[in-house]
Amino acid sequence: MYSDKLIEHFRNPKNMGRMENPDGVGKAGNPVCGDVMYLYIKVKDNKIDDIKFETFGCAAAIGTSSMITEMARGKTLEEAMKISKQDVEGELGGLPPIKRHCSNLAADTLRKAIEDYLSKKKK
Amino acid sequence: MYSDKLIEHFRNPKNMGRMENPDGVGKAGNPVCGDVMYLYIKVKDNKIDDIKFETFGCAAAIGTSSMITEMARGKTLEEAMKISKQDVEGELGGLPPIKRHCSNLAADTLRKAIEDYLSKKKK
Amino acid sequence: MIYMDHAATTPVDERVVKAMLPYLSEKYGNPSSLYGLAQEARKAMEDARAKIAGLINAKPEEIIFTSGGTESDNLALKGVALASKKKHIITSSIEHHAVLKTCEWLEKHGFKVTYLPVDRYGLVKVEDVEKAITKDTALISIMHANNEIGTIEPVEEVGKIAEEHEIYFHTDAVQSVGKIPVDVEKMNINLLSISSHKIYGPKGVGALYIRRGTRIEALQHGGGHERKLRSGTENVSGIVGFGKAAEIARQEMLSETERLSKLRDRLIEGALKIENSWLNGHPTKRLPNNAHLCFKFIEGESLILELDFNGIAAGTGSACSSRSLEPSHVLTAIGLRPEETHGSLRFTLGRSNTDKDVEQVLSVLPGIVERFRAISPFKKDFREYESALLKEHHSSGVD
Amino acid sequence: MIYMDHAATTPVDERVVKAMLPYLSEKYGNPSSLYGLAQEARKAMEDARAKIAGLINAKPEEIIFTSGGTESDNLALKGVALASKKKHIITSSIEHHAVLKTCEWLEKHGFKVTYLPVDRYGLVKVEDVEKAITKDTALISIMHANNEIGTIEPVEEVGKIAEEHEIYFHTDAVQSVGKIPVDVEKMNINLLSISSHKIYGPKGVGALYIRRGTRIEALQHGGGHERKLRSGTENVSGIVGFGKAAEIARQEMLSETERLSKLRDRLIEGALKIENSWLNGHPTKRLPNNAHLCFKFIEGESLILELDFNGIAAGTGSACSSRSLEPSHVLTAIGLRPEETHGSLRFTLGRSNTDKDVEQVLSVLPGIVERFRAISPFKKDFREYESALLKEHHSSGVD
Ligand SMILES: Cc1ncc(COP(=O)(O)O)c(C=O)c1O
Ligand SMILES: Cc1ncc(COP(=O)(O)O)c(C=O)c1O
Repeated sequence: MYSDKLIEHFRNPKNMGRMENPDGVGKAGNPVCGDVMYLYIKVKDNKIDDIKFETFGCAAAIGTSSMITEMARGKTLEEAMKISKQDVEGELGGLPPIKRHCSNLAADTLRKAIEDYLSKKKK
Repeated sequence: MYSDKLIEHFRNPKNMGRMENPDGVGKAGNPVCGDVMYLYIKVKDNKIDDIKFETFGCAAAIGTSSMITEMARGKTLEEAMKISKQDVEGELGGLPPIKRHCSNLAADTLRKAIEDYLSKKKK
Repeated sequence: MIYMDHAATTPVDERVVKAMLPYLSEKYGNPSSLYGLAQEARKAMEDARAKIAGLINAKPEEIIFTSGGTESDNLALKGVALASKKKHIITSSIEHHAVLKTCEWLEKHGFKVTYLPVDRYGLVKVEDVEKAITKDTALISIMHANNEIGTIEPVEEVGKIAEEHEIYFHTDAVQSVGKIPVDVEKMNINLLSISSHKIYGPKGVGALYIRRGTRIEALQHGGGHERKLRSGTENVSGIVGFGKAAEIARQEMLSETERLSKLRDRLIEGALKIENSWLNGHPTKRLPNNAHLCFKFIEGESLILELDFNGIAAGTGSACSSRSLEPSHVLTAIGLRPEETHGSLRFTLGRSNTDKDVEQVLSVLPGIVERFRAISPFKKDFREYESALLKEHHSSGVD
Repeated sequence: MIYMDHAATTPVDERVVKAMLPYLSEKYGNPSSLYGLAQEARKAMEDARAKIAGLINAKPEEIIFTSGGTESDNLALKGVALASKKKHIITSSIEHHAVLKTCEWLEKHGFKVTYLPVDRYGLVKVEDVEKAITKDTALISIMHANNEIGTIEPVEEVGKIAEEHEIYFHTDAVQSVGKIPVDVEKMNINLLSISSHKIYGPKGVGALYIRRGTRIEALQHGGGHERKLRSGTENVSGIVGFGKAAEIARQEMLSETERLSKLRDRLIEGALKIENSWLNGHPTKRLPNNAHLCFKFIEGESLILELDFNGIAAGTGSACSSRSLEPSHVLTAIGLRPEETHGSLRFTLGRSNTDKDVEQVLSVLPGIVERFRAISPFKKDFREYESALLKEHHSSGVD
């Protein structure tokens, strides 16, 4: 059902847990639907310097959360904003059709975290 | 499906074949339906002295034909007239529901043969 | 025992049983569950699907598993009919009861059905199909090969016509798949029924090929299995066996077809030496394993039983005959008189049959026929038979 | 591996496989054929029918073989509905999808369906059934035991009411047969669904008990098998296995029920030591093998997968969950909030499970729950969880 890579991220998630004083927070999903993802980022020199996640959800949700933290870390904000659902899926080696929304969730949450950072910076 | 007794009569039918100059002939069934039975009798002292059959039909039709010739032989005409569908079935140890009409056919043909004899005698 | 009733059912191939066994013991997961054991079952099922697809040149996702040929036929006809706004169906008068009784049900539920006649060989005329088409035609269903007389219908031509008129075309290929080439692309087929137990797989499994995009409704509702088209926990071991059977059929079909055709021809030739006998079905457009014979003046069931006592298993035509006394609708449709339909005997050859088997059948058959003719009131004299019939029809003594 | 998902499916009992094997090899006849080989298959099938009848106190001729529990439910509901002039059906909101989706189909075809609510334990109220009855009620269908939460419904009382009002009563006993006593006479049942693969028999076989005299129409048309109620070549090996499974279930049920109840109670007791967890279903009116638990703040599928990596197979509730993301209709019906329904875990015990298995589950479960709670944004603080939910509901950032 799931790719080995996803299972690896599910069983040994990277960058898991809450972050103290993040520069930006993104949140997507809805517990009613069974998936909620939080991403916390720290930004330095316009790059994602640190990133952590908290996720309520299935193996695909947890695995993609972990995955996207690895993909985003060290990228410039512009590069990170461009990480798409397809990129996440590609990196994972595919997702079952019924779970494709998880890759969307991950890309979305990341975008929201960056936007949160940017809007906070403006103020 | 069939009782051992029926199979025995089917495989080794008694009193099979045409009779020369019978005293009475009975016929029932219809080739369209897949069953035709002829019974030929010779009568002596109001008793069935000899009896033969010819049957076009399934194993049940052939078996019951043979069976009824054995049941009728030596009986008085009155006794033979009373041989019923149930008697034939009972003697055979039952018939599959879909084949019950065969016992009816046999009893019927016998009755017709006797009636044929009686009506010829009257003339 | 000599088994010559492969159209009724086939023995399960040993290789098939072997493939099934793990799914009857340690690999027992429910394919819908999430853990590894279950996913293993799912994978096996998907492998089987690919093998079945391969046998008929379909895509795996176009194969829906069912409980057998009967369910496949029901799903094809009712599923398409109920999903359509059109209310007319064209079929033939020699379809299997799984199609015909389904059509009768549809007639009770507001559909009109045209039952096309066949010629004396059992062939549907392609022009008849075209003529029967109306603006309201939802589906054409013509079987690929007939289960009684073995005639192979011109499905490719019918498929072309169906396509030209943009009408769905279903074919019941239960008897042809694995025996002669079946190619859903080449034949322009939208829906095709298969049954596992006719191709050396287990009983109680079948498949319906449904061309991608075909509008069809589910008949069996529940957990949404088989892409919502057929709910119910899947018969995993059966499906795996079916898949293996399809794989073997694909590998062995060509050589087996050649071998069986020769045996069949010898059987037919030998049997026709018996007086007052003839072959039903088409002389060349017939299944490689089918010899359907008629013997005048005697009745088929008694032949079958006596053959059984001689160690030979054969059929009368449709396996349902033990539940019905009606003359075969197929033999009636090819123009046999009712009394003639009762004297038929169907030999259908298969993998286990050899030259020797054919010899053996030919060595006992004439004696058995003779024996029953001796018991029959009609004997060999056809005129006597005829006049007896006439008397029957006009006499009041008929039961 | 520790298998604790017996409600999804059961391993086939070795004795069952052994009983089946001859019908997958030398005894391959089609039960509809006439010769000895075929009659042997027929006899085996009839023996199986008698065994299944024996398990539920029915007569053999009241048992119709199907392809599984889903088909049995479909046949019961549609078969009775289509044969009736009445247009109303009463069922519960926690039925299996095989009943619910069938009811939805019937609604599309002119029937009215009342879906009775259940209490927090999943119990249907008998008064509700009686109140729902109208002059137009054709059928009441209330399951015997629920497949997710294991609650046993008051079917005997419902049966009494149905009888008083002369309305047919169907019960889906797929989860109860073989686990708790089922007696169609005592329970006033007209129709009852069973599935082989839930009682250590093979997948793809089931049965519908139909009380003599019940007006019902066939759904699958063809050769007229199963007394015209279910056409299609019979899955002989499957049926034989099903029969054997029924025989074993009858012999071993009492002792097994006692044994499993104890294991279940220990499992529940141990699992509930985990904080923020609770048991779903009725504390005593529940299947002897069912422990259905909820763990707050985490999601069930991830639990199942992680348990799988720890060598434990468990379920979330319905085996169909891998095809659906919707919250369980059963958990919703007993009043759980949607977000709570996602944290459920169903252990269903069976013949292979031992004390040790329960120990093992209890030794790994707390750690796994804790691990996922550490990943979860909601943690153990329920108030934080609540406020997060509130924010979710009011924020525009919800997807
Ligand atoms: C042509 C044809 N269609 C359909 C069927 C029904 O298939 P099954 O026996 O799998 O129900 C059969 C076999 O009986 C058949 O020969
Ligand atoms: C209560 C209930 N009814 C019906 C079914 C369907 O039975 P089957 O899996 O044999 O189709 C199941 C099992 O999935 C069930 O648990």
